[in-house]
Amino acid sequence: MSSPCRASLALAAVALLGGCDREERDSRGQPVTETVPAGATADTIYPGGPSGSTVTLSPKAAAYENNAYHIAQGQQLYGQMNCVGCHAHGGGGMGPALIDDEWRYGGRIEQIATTIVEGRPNGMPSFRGKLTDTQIWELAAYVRAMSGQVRKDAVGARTDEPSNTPPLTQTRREPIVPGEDATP
Amino acid sequence: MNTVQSVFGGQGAEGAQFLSLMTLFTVVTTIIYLLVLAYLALALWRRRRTEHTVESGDHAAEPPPQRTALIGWVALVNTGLIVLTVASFLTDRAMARTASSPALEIEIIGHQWWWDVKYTGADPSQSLETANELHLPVGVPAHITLKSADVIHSFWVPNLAGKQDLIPGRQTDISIKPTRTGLFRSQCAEFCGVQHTHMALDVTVENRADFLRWYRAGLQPAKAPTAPLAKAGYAYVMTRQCAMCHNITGTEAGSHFGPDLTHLASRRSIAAGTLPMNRGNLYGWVADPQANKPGSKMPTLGLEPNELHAVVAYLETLK
Amino acid sequence: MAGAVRWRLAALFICTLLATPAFAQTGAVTARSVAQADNGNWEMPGKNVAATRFSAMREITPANVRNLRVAFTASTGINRGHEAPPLVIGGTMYLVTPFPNKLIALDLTKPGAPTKWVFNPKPPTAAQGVACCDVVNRGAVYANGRLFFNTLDGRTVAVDARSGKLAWQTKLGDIQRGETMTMAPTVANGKVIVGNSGGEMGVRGWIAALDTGSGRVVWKAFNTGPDKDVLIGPRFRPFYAMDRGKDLGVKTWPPGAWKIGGGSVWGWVSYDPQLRLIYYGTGNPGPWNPEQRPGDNKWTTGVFARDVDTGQAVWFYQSTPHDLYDHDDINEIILVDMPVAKRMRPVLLRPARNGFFYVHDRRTGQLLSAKPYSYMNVAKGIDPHTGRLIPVPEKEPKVGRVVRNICPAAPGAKDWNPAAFSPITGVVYIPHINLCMDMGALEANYIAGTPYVGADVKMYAGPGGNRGVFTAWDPVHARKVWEFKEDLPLWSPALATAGGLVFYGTMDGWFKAIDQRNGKLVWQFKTGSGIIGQPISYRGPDGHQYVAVMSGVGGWAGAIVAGKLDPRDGTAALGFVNAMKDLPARTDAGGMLYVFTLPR
Amino acid sequence: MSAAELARDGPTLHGPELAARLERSWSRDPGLLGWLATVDHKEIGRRYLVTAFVFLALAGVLALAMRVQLARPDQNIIGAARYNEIFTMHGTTMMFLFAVPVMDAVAIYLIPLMLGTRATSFARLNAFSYYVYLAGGMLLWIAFVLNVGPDVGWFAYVPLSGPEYGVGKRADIWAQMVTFTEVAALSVAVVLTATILKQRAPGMSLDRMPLFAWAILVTSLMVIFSMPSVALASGMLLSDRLVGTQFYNPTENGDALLWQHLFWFFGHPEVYIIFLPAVGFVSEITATFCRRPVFAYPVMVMAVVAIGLLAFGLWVHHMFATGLPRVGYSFYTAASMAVAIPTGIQIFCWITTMWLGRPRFDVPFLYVVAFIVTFVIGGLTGVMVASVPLDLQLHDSYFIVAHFHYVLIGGAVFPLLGAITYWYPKVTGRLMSERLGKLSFWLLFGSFQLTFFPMHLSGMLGMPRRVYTYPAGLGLELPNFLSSIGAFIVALAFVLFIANVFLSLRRGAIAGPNPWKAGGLEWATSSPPPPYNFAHVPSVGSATPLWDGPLKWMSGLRVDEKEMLLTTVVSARPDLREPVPEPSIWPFISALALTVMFVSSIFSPWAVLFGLVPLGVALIAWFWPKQLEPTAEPVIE
Repeated sequence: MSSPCRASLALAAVALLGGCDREERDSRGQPVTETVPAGATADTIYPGGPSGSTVTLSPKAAAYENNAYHIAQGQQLYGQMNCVGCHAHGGGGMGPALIDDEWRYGGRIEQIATTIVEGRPNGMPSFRGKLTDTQIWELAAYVRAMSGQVRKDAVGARTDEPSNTPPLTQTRREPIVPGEDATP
Repeated sequence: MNTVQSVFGGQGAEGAQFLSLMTLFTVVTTIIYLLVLAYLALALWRRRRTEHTVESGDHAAEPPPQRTALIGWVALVNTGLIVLTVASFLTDRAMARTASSPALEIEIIGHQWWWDVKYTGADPSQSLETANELHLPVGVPAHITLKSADVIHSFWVPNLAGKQDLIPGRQTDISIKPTRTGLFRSQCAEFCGVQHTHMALDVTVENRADFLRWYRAGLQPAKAPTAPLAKAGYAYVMTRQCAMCHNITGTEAGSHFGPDLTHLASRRSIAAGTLPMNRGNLYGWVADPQANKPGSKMPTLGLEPNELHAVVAYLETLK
Repeated sequence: MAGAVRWRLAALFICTLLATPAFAQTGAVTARSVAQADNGNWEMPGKNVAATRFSAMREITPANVRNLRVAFTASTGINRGHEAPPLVIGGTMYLVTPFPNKLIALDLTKPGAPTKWVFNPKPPTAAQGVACCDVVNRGAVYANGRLFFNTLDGRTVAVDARSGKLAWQTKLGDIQRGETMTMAPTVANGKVIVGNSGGEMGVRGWIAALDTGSGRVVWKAFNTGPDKDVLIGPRFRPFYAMDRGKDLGVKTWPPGAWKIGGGSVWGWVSYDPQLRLIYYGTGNPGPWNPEQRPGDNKWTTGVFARDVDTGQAVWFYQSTPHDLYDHDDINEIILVDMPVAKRMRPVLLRPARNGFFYVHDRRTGQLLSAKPYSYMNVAKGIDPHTGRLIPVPEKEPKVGRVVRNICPAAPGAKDWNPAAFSPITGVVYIPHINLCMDMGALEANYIAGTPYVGADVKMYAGPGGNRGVFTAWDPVHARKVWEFKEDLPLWSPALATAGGLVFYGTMDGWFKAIDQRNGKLVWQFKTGSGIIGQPISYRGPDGHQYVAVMSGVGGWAGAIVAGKLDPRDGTAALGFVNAMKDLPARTDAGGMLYVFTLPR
Repeated sequence: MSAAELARDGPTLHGPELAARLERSWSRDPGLLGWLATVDHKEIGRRYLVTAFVFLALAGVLALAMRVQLARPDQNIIGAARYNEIFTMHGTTMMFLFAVPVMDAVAIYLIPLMLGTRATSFARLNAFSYYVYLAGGMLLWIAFVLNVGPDVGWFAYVPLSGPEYGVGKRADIWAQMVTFTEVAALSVAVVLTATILKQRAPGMSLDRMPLFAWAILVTSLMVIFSMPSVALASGMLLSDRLVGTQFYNPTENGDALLWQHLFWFFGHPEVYIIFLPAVGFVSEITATFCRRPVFAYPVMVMAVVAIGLLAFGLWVHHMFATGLPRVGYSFYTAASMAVAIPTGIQIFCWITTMWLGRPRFDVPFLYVVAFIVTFVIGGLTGVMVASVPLDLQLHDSYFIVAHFHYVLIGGAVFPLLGAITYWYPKVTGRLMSERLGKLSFWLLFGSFQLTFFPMHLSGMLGMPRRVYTYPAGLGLELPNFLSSIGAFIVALAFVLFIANVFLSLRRGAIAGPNPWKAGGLEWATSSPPPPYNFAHVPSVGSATPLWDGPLKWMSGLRVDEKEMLLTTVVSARPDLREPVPEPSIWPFISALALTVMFVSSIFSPWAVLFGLVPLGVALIAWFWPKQLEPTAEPVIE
C-alpha cells in the first residue's frame, strides 16, 4: 500500500488502543493476588486523618469495572441469582434502590462486592461460598453500571427481558464523590 | 461412516423420506450435470467441419439446429425442475402428516449451550424434566415444542428428521416418528455463541418397555446418599455454589439456571456432549469446567481435593 | 360457654331489629350479622369472629360528625406501614407496630393516654430481608386476659394484657427459607389460629392452631401436598367436582413443585361458633410464572372451611384454579345470615382479590352468587355448575412475551384491606383499587431465602384514571348500591358504626367519614402520613364513643415511600412503583395513632 | 471567445498534438493531494481492485487459520472465542469487503472503455465511494486487531448480536461496517447505472451493448433495490444496541425474525450481485476466445434480467428452519428452482458459442471452462437445498459451506481471475505469462475440488457450520483433513497468481491495443489507455464493432475543458455535451467526515447530530459549481 494509507492506519490504531481491554474475555477469571478486602466498610472516618494516599482501589477493580464481558455476565447473574426479586431492575422493593446515588454501604466496586459477600444486617443475604469470586465481582460491576458509574461503551443498552428502566447506555452518570456516600 | 450423527441413517420416518427424495434429486441433477459436461466436452474437442468465427467471416451466424437445441434444453430443464419441485412438495406434505396424531408431547427449551428437555402431558404431576438427553419410544410419533430462553438455536437429529430453529419469543415445533431403535447424537445447528460447538444432545430410541422404565425412573426424586463421602458431597452441593444454579428434584436445590442434575449419572455425556460420562470426566469437568468448555456459564469453583472427591461421589449416586 | 353465646345472639337480633327501620332500604329484607353483642371494646381486628367491623356505638352520627376532633395522639417511633388496628380492652389500648413489632399499652383512663408498658419481642433484623411487601403486621387479638400477635421472624407471641409480661411464644416460621408471619391471629374456641406468609419466596403455606394457654400446636394443616398434610379426611366434602379427588395437592402440580408452591395464609380467618368451623383463604401459588407450574395448583387461591378443634377440612372452593396474576384469596370472610330465594341461609361474603364478590353457603361451600364488583378483563365469569372461573386465554402471561392491559392487576380488585358490613343497611362497604398491569413471565430459579417470582410487572391506573374506588355492595341482590372514585388506591380497611357512618383512610393521609346510606363525605381530617391502618370505634372510660386509627404509609402500595424506592424503575416493588410515582410528593412515612371524639 | 475559436478534437486537431492537448486538460496534478483528489475512473478502479485483493488475502489467511484448527478433531489451537471472531471476519470480509467491491472495481475500470466514453458519470461520487469503502474495511480490521472484532457471524442474527448477548462494541462495529460498505456500493451502483444508460458510444443501442455492460446494469439496479434493506436492518440493530429501542426484543413485541427477513431480502440479491458480473466476464471471454459473439444475445440478456428479478423473490429459503408456514415455504421452493432456469439457459448458450466457434485454450478461457464445470455443481446443490425437506437436513451444515463456495469461488472468483488475466494487458500494457497462468490455474482448480468437495460429505455426517472443533469418531476426520490440505494448496495457487500479476508488470510481453483480437470497444484504445480514454469518440454499427469493419470516429468535443458526450437511453443517439468534474479533494474530506460521524455514532447517539455539521460543509464544498466561461453551443455536424 502506498505511504499515505500506511500512515493513516497507524494513526487509527493508536487512537483506538483504549478499546482493547474493554472486551477482554477471560471466562476463567484468573485469581488476582488480593481477594475482597475483608471488613472494608463504607467510606468512613479515619481517626487521625486518612493514612497517606486516599483509599487504594483493589487491583481487581480495574479488571472488572469497565469490562463489557464481565458486566454482561453480571447482568445475567443479577437476574438468575434472584437479585431482581428484591432490587427489581434497580428501583428497589424489599431491598433498597440501586439506580439512585445513595450507597448505604459504599458505592465503590469492592465495597459492593463486600456487601454481596458479607450480606448486610437489614436483610441483604450473604453469598459467601455461594458464588465464586469472579461471579461476585461481575455482579458488583453490573450493579455499578445500573447507576451509570460505568463507561457508556462497556454496557449493553437493554436486556431482552420485559423491563422499563431507561437503557443503561442512556443512564445519567450519578456522581459518587469519594467519601461523601450518602447515608440514610 | 458413523451411524450416530448422519443424514444417511434414516432411522426416523422423516429421515427415510429425506433419503428417498435425496436420491431422486441426486439422480436428476447428476443426469443434467453429465449432459452439460458431455455437451461441453464435445463443444471443446469436436472435429470442426464448419465454424462461424471472425476468421471464417460469418461470426454472427446462428444456425437453426442450435436454436431448436436451445428450446429443447429449456424444455428439459423446466421438466426436470418441475418434477423435483412436485416431488419435494409431496414429500413435505407426507412429513407434515406424521404430526397429525402425536402420542408424546415434549418441550425443549434451548439455553446458552445446553438443552432443557421436558416431557409434558395432560397430567402435570407425571411431567418429567431432564437435560441434554432425549429418549423416544420407537414407532411412537412425538411432537416436540421448541422454545429458546436466550438466543436462536436449532434442534437437529440428522438420523431421525430435519432441523427446526428455537427462536426466542416464538414457539416452533417438529414431529419425529422414529422407526428403528438406536443411540444417536444431535448437535445445535444455529450459531449461538462461544460454545455453540459443545451443545449436543444424546438421543436414545428404544422400545416402549425400556422407555417406560426410563420414564418411571426419571420421575423418582433423587435418592438421599448413604455412603459418608457421598453425604459430604451432598452437604457441599446443597450449601455451596451448586444449588445456586442446578435443580435436583427431591432436594433443596431448585434453580433452573443450569441443567437439571436429578439423574445425571444415568446420562451418556456431560455438559451437553462435551465429555462422555465416566468417573474421570466427572472429575475433570467438576474440577475445571472452563478448561473443557471455555466461556461456559459454569465457573471454575476451585474445589479442595477432598471436596472434589465428595462432590463427584455424590454426583455418581444420582442415577 | 355455648349457652352464653346463644343468648347474646338473641339480644343482638332484638336490638338490630329495632335499629333496622330507621335505616332500612325500601322493604328489602337485609342480611343480619351473626356476631356477638357489642360490649364497647375492640378485642380483635375484625371486631368479632364474623369479621363485620361494625361498632354498635351510635353517639357519632352524620349530623354531629362535623365537629369530631382529636382526643389524643401517640407516636410509635417507626416509619413503616402501620396496618394494625388499635385494640381496646377495658381502659387500656394496645398497639402493634410494624417491624420490630413492639406491643404498646396506653392507659386510656389518664388524660393523654400515657404509655403503661411496651413489650419488645426483638425479632432479628434479617427478617426484613424476606418480607415481600413492607415489614407490616396486621394486628393482635385479645382473649382470656392475653394478647396474641405474630412477629416478622415467624413467632406467635402471647403477652399478659395487664402486666405486659411474656406468657409464651412459639417459633413457627423460618426466615432462612423466606418464611415470615404478618397476619393478625384469630382466637376460636380456645385456639389461636395463625398462618405464614412468603408466597413470593417459594414457601409452602400452612395454617396452625395453638392452645391459648400453653402455645402448644394443637393441629397444623398445609395448603399443598398429600391429603394427610392438608388434613383432608373422610369429613371433606367439597361442593364442586373440580375440588374432589385424592392427593390433589400433589397431582395438580409438576413433581416436587408443591413443596415450594406458596398457598400461604397471611390474611383473615373467620369463625362460626355454631358450626364450629373456621373459614380462611389461601395465598397465591409460587412462582408467579404460570408456565412453570401447569395444573390447577390445589389448594392455593381458594377458601377452606375446617373444624376448629381437629383442623379437618370440611369443604374447599378454589376461586382461581392455576392462578395467573398473584390473586391471593386471603381477603376477609364476613359471616352473615341472608335471605336467598326467600329463605334465610347462613352465608359468608367475600369481596375477593380476583374481582368477584362471592357469596357461599357456609355449611357446604355452595356458590350462591359471584358478580364482579370492579372492572376486569381477565375473566369472563364463573360457571355456576362447575364453580370454575372462566379465564380470557389471550390475557395469559407467556414466557418471552409481555401481555398488556391485565385488569385487575396483581394486587387484585381489593387487596388485604378488609371491607365492613353494616347490619343496619345490610350493605358491605368495600374500599378497593382500580389498577391494571403489563406482565411478562420469566423462568424463576428457586434459591431458598430469595424471591421466587419469575415475573416482570408494571402497574398503572385502570379505566377512568382513578386508582381507588369505594363501593357499597348489596349482597342480597348482588349489585352495587353506590360507588365513588378516589385518586389514590384505597389500602385502608373500612369501619361501619351504628351511628350510620363508615370511616376509612386514604394513602395521602385523609381520614374520612361517609354516610352509610348515600356515601356522601360528611367529615375528613388530614393526618400526618398515609393511612393503611384499620380504623376502630370504642366506648371510652368516660362512656363516650371514640374512633381511632393508626397513620403510617407503607404496605405493598406505599413501599415507594416506606422503602425510599426509585420511581424511574417502574418494575420496582413488584410493579407497584409505576402506579405510585406521585405518592412521595403527597405523603411521607410516619407512625402516629390518632383518636377522635365529639367535643364535650 | 466565440464558438469557432474553441479548440475541438476535429479534422484540424488530431494525432499527437491532439493527444498532448487532451493529456494536459485531463491529467491530475501529482503528489499526495493529487492522488487523493483524482476522479479518473481508471485510477479509482485500480485502487478498488488492489484494496479488494488485499482484503481477499487477509480473509484467505483467516481461512487457513480455520482449516488448521479444523484439521484434526478436538483441537484447541485457536480458542472458541477467537475462532468465532475469525470465521465472522472471514465471512464478513469476503462478502462485504472483497466480492462486491472487486466486481465494482472491474466494472468502474472497464465500463467507460467498453461503452466508448471518456469518463464515468458522477466521477466525484465514484471517488467518494472508494474512500468510504476503504474506511469501512479499515474500521473492521483495526477493530479485529484491537480485539474488538465482531464474533456473531457474517449475518449477525439477533438476539445474539442484540444488546443483551452481543457484548461490548463488537456487533456495533459489524453493523457500522455494513453501513459503510452499503453507502459505497450504492454510490457505485448509481455511477454505473447512469454511465451505462446515458454515455454509450453513438450507435450502441441497447441491443448492441456488450453483455458485460448488461450484467453490470442489472447488478447495479439490484444493489440499489437490495442495499437499503440491510441499511434499515443494521440501523435498527444499532439503535437497539445504543439507545435501547425494542425492534428486535421479542418480549416487547419486537421479533427476532424481523432481522432475518430484512437481512436475507438483501442477502440473496447480494450473492447474485456477486455472480452476475461474473456472468458478464464469462460472456466476454467466451466471445473473444471462441472468435464469435455469444450465441442468442437477446436470450442471454433476458436471462440476466430474469435472474435480477427472481433474486428478490426467494430469500426465505435461508429461513426454512424457522417455523414459518410450510405452504408458504413451497412458494419459495418453486422460486428457488425457477432461478436455475435462466442460469441453465446461459450455460447452454456459452457452450453453444464454443460449439459454433473455435475455442483457443488460453488461461482466461480455461477459467471459463473451470467455471462451467464447478459452478454447475454448485447450482445443482443449490437446487437440492431449494427443497424444504432436503434443506431441513442440510441447512446450516457443511453441505451449505460446500454449496456456496462452489457458487461463489466457482461462480465468481474463477471468472474474476479469468477476467483479470484477460484485461490485464489493457490495464498494464503487458500480457501475463501463459505458463505461470496455466500452472496456477490447474493448481487452483484441482485444490479447489480437494478442499470443498469433501465438505458435502462432512455436512451430511452432521457437522454443523461455525463449530471451532468436532468430536472424533463421527467420520469427520478424513473430509476435514482433506479440506485442510486442499486449503493450503488453494492458497499456494493464489500466491502464484499474484506473483504472475506482479512479475508480468515488468517482464510480461508488450500487449499493444488488442492482443486477443477481441471485438469490444475497450480494445480500440491504447493499453494502458490515456486519461481521456479515446481521442475521438467512436461510433458503433454492431455488437462487436472491432470485428465488423473499421471503426468510425466522431469529433467535436472540446479539448481545453474535460467534456464527454451524452447519448439517448435506448438508441444512443448523440444528445448533449457534458462537462466532466475536475479532480477535487472534497470527496475525500466528505468521506473522512462521514467516517468520523459513523464511527463516533457507535459510542454516542449525539454523534449522528454533531457529525452532520462537518459532513454538510464538505458536501457543500464538493458541489460548489465550477465557473465555466459561457460559450455558444455549436451544432455538431
